[in-house]
Amino acid sequence: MDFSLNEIQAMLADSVDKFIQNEYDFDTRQAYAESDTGFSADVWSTFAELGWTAVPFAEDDGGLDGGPADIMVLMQQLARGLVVEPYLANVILAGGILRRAANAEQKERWLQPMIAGELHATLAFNEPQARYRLTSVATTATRDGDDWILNGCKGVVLNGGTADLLIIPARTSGNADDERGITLFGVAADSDGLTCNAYATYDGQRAAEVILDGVCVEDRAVLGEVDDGFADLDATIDEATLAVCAEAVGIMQVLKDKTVEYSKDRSQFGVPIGSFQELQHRMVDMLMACEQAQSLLLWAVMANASGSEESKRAVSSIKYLVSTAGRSLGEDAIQIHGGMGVTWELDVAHYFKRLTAIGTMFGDADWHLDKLASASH
Amino acid sequence: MDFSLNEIQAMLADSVDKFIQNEYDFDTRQAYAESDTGFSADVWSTFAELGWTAVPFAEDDGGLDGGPADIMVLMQQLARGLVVEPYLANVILAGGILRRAANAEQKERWLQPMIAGELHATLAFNEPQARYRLTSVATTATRDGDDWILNGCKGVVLNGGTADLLIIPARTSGNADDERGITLFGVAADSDGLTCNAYATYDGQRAAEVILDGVCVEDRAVLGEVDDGFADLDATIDEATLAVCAEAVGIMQVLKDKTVEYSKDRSQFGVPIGSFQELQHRMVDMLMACEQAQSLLLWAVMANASGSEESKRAVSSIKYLVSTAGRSLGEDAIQIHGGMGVTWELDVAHYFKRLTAIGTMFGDADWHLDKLASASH
Amino acid sequence: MHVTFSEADLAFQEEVRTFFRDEYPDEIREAVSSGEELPREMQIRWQKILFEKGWAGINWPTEHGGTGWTPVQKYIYAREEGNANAPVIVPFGLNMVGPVIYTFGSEAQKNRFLPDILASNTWWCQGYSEPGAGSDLASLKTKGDLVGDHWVVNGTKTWTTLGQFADWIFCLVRTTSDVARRQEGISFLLIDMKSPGVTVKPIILLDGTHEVNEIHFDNVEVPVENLVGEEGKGWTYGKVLLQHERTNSANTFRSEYRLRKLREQAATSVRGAPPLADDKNFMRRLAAVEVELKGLEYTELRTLAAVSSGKAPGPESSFLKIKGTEIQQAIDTLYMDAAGYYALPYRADPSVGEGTETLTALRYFNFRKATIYAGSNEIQKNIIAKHVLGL
Amino acid sequence: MHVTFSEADLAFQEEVRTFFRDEYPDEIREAVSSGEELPREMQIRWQKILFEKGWAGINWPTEHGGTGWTPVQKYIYAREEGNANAPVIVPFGLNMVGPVIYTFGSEAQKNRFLPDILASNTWWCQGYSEPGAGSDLASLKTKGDLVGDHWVVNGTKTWTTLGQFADWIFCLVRTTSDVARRQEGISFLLIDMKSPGVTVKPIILLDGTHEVNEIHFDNVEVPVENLVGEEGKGWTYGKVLLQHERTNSANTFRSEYRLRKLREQAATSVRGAPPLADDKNFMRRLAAVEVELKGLEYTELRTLAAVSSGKAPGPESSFLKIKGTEIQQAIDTLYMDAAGYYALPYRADPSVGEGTETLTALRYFNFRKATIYAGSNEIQKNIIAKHVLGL
Repeated sequence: MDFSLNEIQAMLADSVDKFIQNEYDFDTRQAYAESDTGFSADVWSTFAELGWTAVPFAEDDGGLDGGPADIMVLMQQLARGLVVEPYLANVILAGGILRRAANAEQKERWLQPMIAGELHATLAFNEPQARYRLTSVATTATRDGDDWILNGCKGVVLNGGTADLLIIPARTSGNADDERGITLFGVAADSDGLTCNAYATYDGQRAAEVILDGVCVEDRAVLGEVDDGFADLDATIDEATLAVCAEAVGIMQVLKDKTVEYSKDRSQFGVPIGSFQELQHRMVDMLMACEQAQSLLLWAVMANASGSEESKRAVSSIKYLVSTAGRSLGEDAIQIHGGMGVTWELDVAHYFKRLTAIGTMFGDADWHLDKLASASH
Repeated sequence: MDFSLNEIQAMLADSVDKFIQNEYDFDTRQAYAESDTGFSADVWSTFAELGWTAVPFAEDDGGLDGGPADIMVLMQQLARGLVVEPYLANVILAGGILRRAANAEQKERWLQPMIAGELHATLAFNEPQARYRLTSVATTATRDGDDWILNGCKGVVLNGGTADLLIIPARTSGNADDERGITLFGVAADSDGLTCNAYATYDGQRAAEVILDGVCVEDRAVLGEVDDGFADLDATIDEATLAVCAEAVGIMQVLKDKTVEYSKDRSQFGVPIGSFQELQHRMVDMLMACEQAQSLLLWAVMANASGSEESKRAVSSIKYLVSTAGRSLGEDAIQIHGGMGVTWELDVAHYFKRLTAIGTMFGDADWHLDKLASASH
Repeated sequence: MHVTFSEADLAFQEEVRTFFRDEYPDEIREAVSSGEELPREMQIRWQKILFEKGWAGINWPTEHGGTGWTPVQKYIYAREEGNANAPVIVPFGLNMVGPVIYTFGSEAQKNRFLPDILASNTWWCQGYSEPGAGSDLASLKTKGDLVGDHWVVNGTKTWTTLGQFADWIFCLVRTTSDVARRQEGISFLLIDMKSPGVTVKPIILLDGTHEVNEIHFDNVEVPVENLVGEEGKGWTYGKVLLQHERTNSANTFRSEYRLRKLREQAATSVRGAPPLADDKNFMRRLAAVEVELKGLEYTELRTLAAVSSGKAPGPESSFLKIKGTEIQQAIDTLYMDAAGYYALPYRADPSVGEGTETLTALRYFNFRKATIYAGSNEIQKNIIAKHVLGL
Repeated sequence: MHVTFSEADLAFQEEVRTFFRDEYPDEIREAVSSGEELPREMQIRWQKILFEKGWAGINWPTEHGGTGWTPVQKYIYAREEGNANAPVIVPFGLNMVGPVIYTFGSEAQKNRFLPDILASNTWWCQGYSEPGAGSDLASLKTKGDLVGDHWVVNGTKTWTTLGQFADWIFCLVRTTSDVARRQEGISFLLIDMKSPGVTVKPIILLDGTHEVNEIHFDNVEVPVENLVGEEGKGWTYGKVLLQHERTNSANTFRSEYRLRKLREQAATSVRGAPPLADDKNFMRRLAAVEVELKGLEYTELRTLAAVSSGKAPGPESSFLKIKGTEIQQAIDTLYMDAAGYYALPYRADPSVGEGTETLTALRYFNFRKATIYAGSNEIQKNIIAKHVLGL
């Protein structure tokens, strides 16, 4: 039994930590977030140079052969800098599909340039009517000779506005909400008939509404087997859920530490507010939430990595905890910071907003608790 | 707009209060609870003499023509003494059915002696498989010439062991869980084929499992119309729910007061524990729960009394609050009392147990929140 | 025991209801419904409509142009105002400094300031909090020195809501430092925002809005006639306001309106999704908040009945503040959760999401302030522990 | 990063599993399952089985007859013990006074007491708390005066669990009153319960059980050789125990067992009612507790991994105590709510309700103590605030 980081993980953690410390302070992050694209192209190149974009991919594909634990380490560290560069969209989401479903030619065309930082990609897993149901794919793809014609809408596509490649799940057969009948397509962002309405999200990141109006793609755009895309989509979203949970746990720890620090510095009625017992106990609750979250994250990462039958349950467990305990921890952090906590100026508010966004992503607390309630053990 | 007690209510409150103060201290209550029948026959006679058993009945039936508000006042005061005499079983439950459904002959036979304190009655509204579904009536009544034959089980019948008369809802037509097809029967406790397994409940009260094995009753045992008993049953249970909620609110206030008092007297680390901020805030929460409960109780009582369309929603609202906020208030009262709180010796534990029992009675928090969730407003 | 109104009150209710139906301009109604902050000119236009109607000074006595309403009338009015989702009145003039001036001010001050306040000709803001003080209001450091016939004011006020629009500010200023209790030696000054030395610096809140400000006073000269009441007694006058601020923060009818709308929304399909009403979990959470709100409504009614029958209001205001803000935040959370992914877009193109979906998270973030301002909820609990429970 | 065990550990796990399968007597197994308190003789019989197997002194070093197990082995053992729903070992001898004696006691004390403790020949109880002291343990008043070669002990101890069965009691007694810190001047005495002047008075708990006692000492003579370690250093020895008591109170595997059983029960029809598994609300509450428990399990594992790699355990014990007892109580509540009306009967005829239904509320009431004893959860939070957060 060993929960310590292996050598590679320790190096990874250390290099991300150094990067955040030296090159990614809060003001820099804010400047990147407010730039046109919502992130820094230079920083993204650095990520590629440092090999971070290569972590989860096979060595044959130019990757580092990393697993969920390595991604966890990386995301938990990136969280400390509230990094806005599109790691989730490119490496975890699009990368997760490409890794699983792309053939050699597609890997060369899409995966390798993505790893090199030269091509931006994302996965449009959501539709306006879907809420959190991955199977709710109303976008259609129909045969047109050797080509496919795509029609439909994709909603809140993470980093959709800057992506060169959009991976589009579309229905090629079956009924609404069937698992079977979903096919994954790699679609160039500049395809005719594709409109992308990009916007900022409240957590300082970017997303887009994507409309596909008779978009025509060749047959070689199909990733994996026709009608059989759901399994890869589902596995990728599980990984992405773990990745944002790792980020959330990192944020929870930062918020807890900053709140404790603030409560020691800040005086009211002539004493530090950290001396008030009611606040002390609340900060103890914050600490305990961090410990529970860290524990469940480790469980979920190990279960997912080993492909254990517990994996789905573990993923829903950590997501449920992050969505509930994370929310109340975030709210307490703001409350204890008082007036300062609700200002744009202080980083605390931005950690809180990102944590809130993660709470919703890939299913909120209710969604995952429902899964756990009906799971058999 | 007026929330004050009218003259009769004020007199009622005052007379119950005096009775509890003078004749019903905690040790006396414990002695009654531990006696063979679980209550004092003398005290019950006093209740009848003082007219308390007559409150909700029509003047023509020998009653005082009181309404839900009068019952509320009475129950909230009785709560302070944790009174074990079977007011709920006789006056509210059996009385609720008799008042609504009994004909003149039945009133003379059953209701008037009950009001006089000479006959004990109860309503066997529950069955082992029912959980909280009033419609779950599996006990059957079938015609046998002019008579009816009853077969089935009734579970946790309040004060069933000392009742002379059991009011038995039985299925005369329809399927399990249908509202239609339930008929109410007045059955003498000493009927052939009726077995009553009586026991104490954890809150110092009594109940019984009742088995009906071919119990034969005459047609004049039918209360109201055949197949049509559900409406009276349902209305009676709503009133009973309000009555126990009033009792619960009374208990919550007692627990809050006793806890605040204890926290001032009890010292640890050289200071009263009431000086610890974390406990102070918890006691403020207890106070606020009491205020919210009192408010909802008033709403529910007025809505029920006026037969407003809000009535069902109001009853479920106060019951939900009593079951949730009451539970956490009770748990906090015990926790703040520390070791003393978990002893039999201290009255606090017994208030807590009664409050817990009420939490379950006539539907727990989940049950009532479900009703509220699907209610249209 | 009843909650029915008298005939006269019912007639009044009808009048108020008709007013909101007929005289609440559609343009303003829509702007309020959009969920965005109401533009200043619409805010003033609405307040002037109320002034024309004679309903600007809700709490004011008739001699100063107030309504002279009974507590029950005020209650009825507030309920109809909430039901109509009418704009929230900017409170600093009409509800805060106005009452202080007509209660403690000189005749000259009354004549000079009250008419413009009532007619919403002047926009007022509040100078209470200071950087670093937070809920510990009495620790204030802004100083006023008497030099000739002026108070020379130096210091900084913060969290000044809508101060960027203000013509005047009322301030608590320390005018005597050698005092036994920190609450003494504080005076209540009225300061023209155009005075030389006043600077307004925006504070941006976490949702990106400019709503509050820091106000700096650098040797600002305030004529002695702008001192309200006695020198050094400002704390007493100021406390009256705070009490009011807290009661007001219960916002029961606003919350009721929002819950009702949410139930309506849940019953319909948004963006082609199945109605949220099919989601039992969500509806249970909604119902639980409805229960709390109904309790609060009746707690307010009980307070009202007590006040109507002549009892003085006590620390109930702390209770109402705590519960009211907790419920507000619970509703904000429900709206945000109902929007799901569509809470994420930040001030996006209105075609994204439906209705106010993309504003739900911003409101959730913005209203974290509700449990912090006007004396944090922790402070309110301290007050109840001390003054009600005697701890 | 992995949670797999070594080959040797897996073999050990198999051995333990086999032992519980084959050597845990059915009679005791059924008695434990009944939910009633285990009779004293069964308790002793079971502890003697463990002794015969060489597994009585889990934490003891081999030189005193202990297992000498590694932290991982202890973990594996505890898990199998929980899975088997084996009796909870009465901790006062084996887990509490035993370790104090072999760590701080004299050779004579070791020879005299340890073998009987290990073999469960003597039943021990604990004399720490005093009436009026509660969580403020250091305020203890029981006094020992040295008269010749005896300590003469006077005072009262309370909350003494199962003291009615005990042969011996270990006590914290104030032997010097003139001290700088209240924690000084306290000694650790071993007292024969048969000594003249010892009286045991039952305390009945709210569920009606006799589980704890008040022990009075009226000029009880305790031979000086029954003082453990140095006079006045008892607090230090006692603290070691408390730390242990808290870690132990996490009860992770017991909770896991109970949750698993509850899920099984929910899947079946009880009393002809539809299975609770159809009740989504109940299952959601159950699932939420499962999440918390899984988190606690991994927190324990992380602590274990740290200890195994040589790090000293810190205030984690407070964390485990808080979470562990909260989860225990949450499970108690679920069982009670699952039983519905059938939680109401008090020690009724076993034909009433099904299985342990009529005991669920009694357990819920009884285990309110879990967040109070062994240093209330509030005290544990104070400890974490001070020692972990540095507040």
